[in-house]
Amino acid sequence: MNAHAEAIPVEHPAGETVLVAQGVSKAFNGIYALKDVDFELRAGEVHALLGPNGAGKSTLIKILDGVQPQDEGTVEVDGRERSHSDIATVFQELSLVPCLSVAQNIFLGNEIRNALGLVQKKKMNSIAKELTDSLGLHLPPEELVENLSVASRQLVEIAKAIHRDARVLVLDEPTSTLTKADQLLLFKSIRDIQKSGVGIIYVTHRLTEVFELADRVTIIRDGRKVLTADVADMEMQSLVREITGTEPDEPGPAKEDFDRYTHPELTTTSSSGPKLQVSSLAGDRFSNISFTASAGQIVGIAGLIGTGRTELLETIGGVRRGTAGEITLDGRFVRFKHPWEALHAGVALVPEDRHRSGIILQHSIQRNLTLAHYKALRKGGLVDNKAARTLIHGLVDTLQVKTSSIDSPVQSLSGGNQQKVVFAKWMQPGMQVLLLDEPTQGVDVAARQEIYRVIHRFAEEGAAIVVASSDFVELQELCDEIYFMTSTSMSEPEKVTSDTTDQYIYSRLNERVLESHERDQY
Amino acid sequence: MSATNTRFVRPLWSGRSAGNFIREYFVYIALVALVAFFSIASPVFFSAQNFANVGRQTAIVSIIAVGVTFVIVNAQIDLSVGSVFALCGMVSGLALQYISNFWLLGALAAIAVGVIFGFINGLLTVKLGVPSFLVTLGMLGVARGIALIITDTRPVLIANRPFFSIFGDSNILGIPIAVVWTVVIVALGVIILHKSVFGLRVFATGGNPQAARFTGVNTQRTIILSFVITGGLVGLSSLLFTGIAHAARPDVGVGLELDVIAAVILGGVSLFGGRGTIIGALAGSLIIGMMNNGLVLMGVDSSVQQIIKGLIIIAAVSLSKK
Amino acid sequence: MSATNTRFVRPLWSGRSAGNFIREYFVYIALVALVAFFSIASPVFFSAQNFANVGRQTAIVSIIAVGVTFVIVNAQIDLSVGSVFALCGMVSGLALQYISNFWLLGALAAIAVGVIFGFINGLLTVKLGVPSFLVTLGMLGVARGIALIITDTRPVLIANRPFFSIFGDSNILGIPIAVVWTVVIVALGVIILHKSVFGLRVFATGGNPQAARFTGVNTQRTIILSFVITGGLVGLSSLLFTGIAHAARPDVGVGLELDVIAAVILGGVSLFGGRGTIIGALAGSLIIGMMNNGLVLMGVDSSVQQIIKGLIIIAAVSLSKK
Amino acid sequence: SSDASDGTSSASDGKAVVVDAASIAPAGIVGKGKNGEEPALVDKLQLSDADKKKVADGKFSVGISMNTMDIDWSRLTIEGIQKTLTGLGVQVVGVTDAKFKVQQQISDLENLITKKPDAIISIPTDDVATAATYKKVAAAGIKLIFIHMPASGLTYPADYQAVVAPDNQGNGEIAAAGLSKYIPQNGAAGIVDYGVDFYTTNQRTLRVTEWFKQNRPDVKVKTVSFTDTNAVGPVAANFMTANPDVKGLFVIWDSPAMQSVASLRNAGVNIPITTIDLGTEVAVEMASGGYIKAIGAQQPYDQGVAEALAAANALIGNKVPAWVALPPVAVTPGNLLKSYESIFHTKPPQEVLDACKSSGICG
Ligand SMILES: Nc1ncnc2c1ncn2[C@@H]1O[C@H](COP(=O)(O)OP(=O)(O)OP(=O)(O)O)[C@@H](O)[C@H]1O
Ligand SMILES: Nc1ncnc2c1ncn2[C@@H]1O[C@H](COP(=O)(O)OP(=O)(O)OP(=O)(O)O)[C@@H](O)[C@H]1O
Ligand SMILES: [Mg+2]
Ligand SMILES: [Mg+2]
Repeated sequence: MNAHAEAIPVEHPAGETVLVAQGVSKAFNGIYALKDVDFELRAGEVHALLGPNGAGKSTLIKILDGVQPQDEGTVEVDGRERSHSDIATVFQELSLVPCLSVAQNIFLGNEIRNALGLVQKKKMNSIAKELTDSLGLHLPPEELVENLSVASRQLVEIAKAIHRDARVLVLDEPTSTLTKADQLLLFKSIRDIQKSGVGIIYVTHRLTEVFELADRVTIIRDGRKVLTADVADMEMQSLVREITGTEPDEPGPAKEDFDRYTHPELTTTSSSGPKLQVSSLAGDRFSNISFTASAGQIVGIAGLIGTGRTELLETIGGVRRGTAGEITLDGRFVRFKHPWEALHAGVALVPEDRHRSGIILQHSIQRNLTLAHYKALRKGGLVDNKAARTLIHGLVDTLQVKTSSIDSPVQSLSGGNQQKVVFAKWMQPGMQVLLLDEPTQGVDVAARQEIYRVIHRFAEEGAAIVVASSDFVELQELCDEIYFMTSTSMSEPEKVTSDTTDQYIYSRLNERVLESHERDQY
Repeated sequence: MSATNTRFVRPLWSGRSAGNFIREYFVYIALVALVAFFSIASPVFFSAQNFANVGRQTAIVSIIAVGVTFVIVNAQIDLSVGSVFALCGMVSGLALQYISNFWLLGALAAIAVGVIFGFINGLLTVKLGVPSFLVTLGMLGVARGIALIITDTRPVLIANRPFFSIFGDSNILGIPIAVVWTVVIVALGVIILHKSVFGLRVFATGGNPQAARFTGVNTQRTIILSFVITGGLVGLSSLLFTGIAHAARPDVGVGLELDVIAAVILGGVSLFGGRGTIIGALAGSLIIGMMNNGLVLMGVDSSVQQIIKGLIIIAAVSLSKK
Repeated sequence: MSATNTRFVRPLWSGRSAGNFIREYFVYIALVALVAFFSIASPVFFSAQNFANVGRQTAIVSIIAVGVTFVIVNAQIDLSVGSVFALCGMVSGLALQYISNFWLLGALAAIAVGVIFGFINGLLTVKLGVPSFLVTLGMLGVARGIALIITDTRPVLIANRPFFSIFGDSNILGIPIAVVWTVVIVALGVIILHKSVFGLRVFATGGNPQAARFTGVNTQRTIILSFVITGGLVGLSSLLFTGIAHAARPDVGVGLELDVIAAVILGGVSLFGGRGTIIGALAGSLIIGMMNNGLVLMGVDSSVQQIIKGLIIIAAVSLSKK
Repeated sequence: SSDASDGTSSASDGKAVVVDAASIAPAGIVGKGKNGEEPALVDKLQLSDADKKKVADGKFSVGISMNTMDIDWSRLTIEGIQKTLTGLGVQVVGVTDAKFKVQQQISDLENLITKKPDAIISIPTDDVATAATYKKVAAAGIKLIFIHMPASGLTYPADYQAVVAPDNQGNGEIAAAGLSKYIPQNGAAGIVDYGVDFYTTNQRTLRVTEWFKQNRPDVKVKTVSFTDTNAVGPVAANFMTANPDVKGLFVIWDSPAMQSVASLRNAGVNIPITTIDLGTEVAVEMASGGYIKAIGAQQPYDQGVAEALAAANALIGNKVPAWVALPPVAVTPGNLLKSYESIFHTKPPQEVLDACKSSGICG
């Protein structure tokens, strides 16, 4: 509630210990997710909690918050047992109520009520508006959360936690789908809160953020604490080494199985023109968009939140209907009315919102992947179970999905591992075009490299790849060319070089937004 | 400010939220259309007396629908209302007969039985983590069995004027008392579900139980309370029945649960929880009651009535899309 | 249509998936426990003849339950099965009476009617985007009304030996033909739901329709087909009824939908879609059939039976949670 | 057997009419058996002392399959059967309740056969669709006694040994004649009928309409039917709204009649009603001078006794008449208390007595 207020008296001197967790252990089905972890948080510090996917970060956070009981160990805040109101958390798996409004979500469990127990709607709305505005989220507070994009939901979630005004603020990968612009606003809010003496735990896989924001860092790996150190004493190289547990250049495990699966069938259509061509396309939230992607090319699309990158990819992939413009695939006009038509033509979409569109949470890894890979696995109308298990074990190994079994429900996986499963669905032969919307959100550094390798491999086989990512570092690392998108225009492509840094992309986007505003005005 | 407008999204395909809004709207249109149609088709339909009939005939379903709306918005279901309805009536009648023929005792007995069964339904659902479909299906059998056994299937006669006046056949300003009760309960339902903190938590629990819990909502209490509300309203409506029948019967209310659920769903409440309105449920109940009334007034054969009612239900909801 | 996709997260730590496994397991334990109990309680229970009775008596519910499992795993529901059951029988009987008394004609007529109604249910559900609860509730009325009208509520007599042998009262190796049909349908159901690509799509559609679409599943076709399967099986089971009754009646099957849904849910199939097994549904059906049989053999009073059945349902599912 | 003009004089005001039971009761049995049998009376079933000994020595057991157990009628029938059989040393091994569902009754009968009783007494939920199963009863060598009607296609005495039934048509006649007294010349009467084809109810309605045709051709008879036995009240009330010219109702049996009373009273419509079957609720309504004016009553207890005797006879190989009919009882306020006692074989409950006392119309 105080994030936006200016003069907050400092209640707790910085440096004093607020939260202490000792000997925390937690096992799921007999397998340790956390083993004897100690953790300590000081007032006024931003404490980065890092580790590979499935290390136990989110589990630790849920235990600190109290929503999940630990098997062993203690958690204390200010020297006494922590209560629910001590800690405000933004969980990794968004936990908003879709059918409630932004304001109702922000105030859930904390409603402003009158003497009769009735909700003070107006008051709540106006406070909610102030809060979301301060985070750069310009939304009517009465908007239902189910209508929001992932990024907007993430911001609402952050607003909700900030509003709780607790002793400890925990942010579990708050920026996984935010762009640089939102990230900067978020960091500003975090620093305000920091000043008021609140201790902040911050989880991220975007390691550059650690150096921008954090004071100290704790790394856990395989459920055990590896180290706690001042960020000032660390540098990128050593951070990566501690997280992965290997030297950065060490080669990953062999990927032969998977390569053999995709390789023989990939049909490189030897067309001279671009594989995918989009001309003057318009649809929900965007218009006048043109770009091309040739076989073997990885094309990036950069944009700010709300420019319609997701809608653009969804329109190409047959999820939404376009209202104007043309799409050609290998020179032939296509207009997919359903995703299955697109897939039939070899156009696959890796969606941004994994819980809604990417996976079926309560189903096993095997069931999720078999559904996508059925073409290779069916015998008659039936599924060849043995072949399925072999294939899926291969996929899971390739992407280093951390799980005890491929029969585990996807919801028991850590967030990053869930994302790997989403990606694994489309690691299959016959793909002509891959539309990737935030393909590595929440994925750790090592696995991210593996995903990049697979993407490159698809490109080598002749597929055209389109990547929309709010992680501008990723665009630079992965893409051959970048387009800058606003909701009403697309730039000419720019070749990616070592100068195409995230800072550069961010400023180019701001320029374009200003330009288009000026155009609008005249 | 310009950014504000560009940031909304239409959900994919279904137009879910917009559609939902229109759906609620169309239930009311369907209601008005039915009134118009029957007014033309039958000369006696559009009269104060007949509307009083419709109000009386729908009171029981409407009142229970208010409670069941809470339950369904919570993503739960209650199949036991018909049986508990019978049991409430029986216990109330027996209390009046054997303990004291004071109307308030009968009223409290019925409501207490309803509340107890609601509490048991809710408690078993949340504590055993069992689907409420099965819990309440089980309680359906239990309540009916008890209702039949306590008097060995005999009805219990009630002779209590004040009781009849309060729950049965009197009028207030020309409005049947059953309609007055309906209005009071619907108004309370609207306030509690749509204006109170508890109501917000019902929606949260039905919309995303995990998020609600993470945020400190006691979802178990929310669910139990919703069943208790339903139970209490079942008790109340059993009084409206015994108030006009002047007797309690152990075999009444068979299939009542389906009428109520149909009304609630027709009113736009989602079986999957998290969305719906009390007023919609009332409209759903009125549509069904109106059909029952109007088709008889038109002299339609009872088999044909079933077909027409089926078609109207389908038409009413299908119009709601686009 | 389901709203599950708007529910981002299902409770994690309620151990839903593990619990679900144990739940399915417990249905079988409950079944075995019931057999043991009744064998002790009634001397005639544990006999080939009585098991044949139970098999015959549960055949209709079991077979329809196979279809309804598809529908419910799809996160849909079908309330029309009881009425369509009556209509299939009537049309089949009339076809035999008025067109040709050839058994296959009667069989095809029944199955065709079922398939048509299933198709309409499915089509309206997906094309109008209307909750299947209401569509099938509407069709419940429509089918019943037609069944009652075509003969002005009179039963239709059937006299066709081959028909009776194939669907009614013959035995194969001492096993009643109805049981043989049940086994065949359950086996086919298991293969289609649990081994085929179509089955995978059914689970996906019910588990998260939006994710299923993104993965290239034609969810509309999946839903329609599931209703069609159910319709066909309703037609088949109507033959099993007319095969032993030697007549078709327009008022049979009232409330059958609830029996079937209860069996399916008791068998561990989630009303919210995405999980369940055919064998579980069969076990659920057998538990209910076994209770009906065993309690009668024990000579338990019918009111008391209802209480006991209710308690057994609650006990069976509550044991499933540790 | 009834004087129409007698009832028309003061018909529009229900209270002024006093219906004498004798004037509406038919002389003897009106209907015939389902297969055209002539009625036999209960005396034909009496057992000699030697017979009784044979029965006791046989250590017989009997199963009972009912269509419903939720109404007074079934309770009384069972009571009559059970008391009589127990007195004869016959054991009742099970009473099943089909809840009006054919499928359920088929299962019930199969389950009863498993218990191998010597005889089964049963009322078919439906005379057609259960027939094949009743044949199985016969095939299992179990004696079969029907209540109300035999299942279709079964033969007497090979498949079944007796039918004990009320005179449904006679009951219908009582209800019609009683109602007629309240319908003015050229007025209209209403029938609230069960909308499903069912032998027993068909017989009643058939006779009611016939009776009006024969004896009161001036009366216009209008019909409304219901299929949901639990939602009759609104149907009756709505019917009266649409047909205000109707001056009296015949409702097919007592429970729908009481549902109609409740709804009509609530809607402020006061109209005479006649019905069939004497239950406690209709008794109180009648006793208090309410809507119910005349009832054609069965004698379920005595029927039960007769069924038990028929079974006993069949068990020891005595031939029982194909159709034993019990005469209907015309119940009006004037003979209510007496009738109640003779039908229920107990004193009328306090509610009935209280109602009589305050209204002062009971004889
Ligand atoms: N409910 C659960 N049931 C079973 N296993 C679980 C459950 N929750 C977490 N786990 C397991 O615990 C381990 C730690 O998961 P956690 O979510 O804490 O990882 P994380 O460090 O947050 O990873 P990520 O960076 O991918 O978010 C994982 O192996 C995960 O599969
Ligand atoms: N202003 C907005 N607020 C909330 N959601 C939006 C907004 N604009 C678009 N969306 C939705 O957010 C999702 C992403 O589309 P958006 O227009 O934000 O494109 P994007 O550039 O991919 O942004 P993001 O970074 O949020 O994915 C889509 O589902 C879209 O419908
Ligand atoms: Mg995590
Ligand atoms: Mg996006």
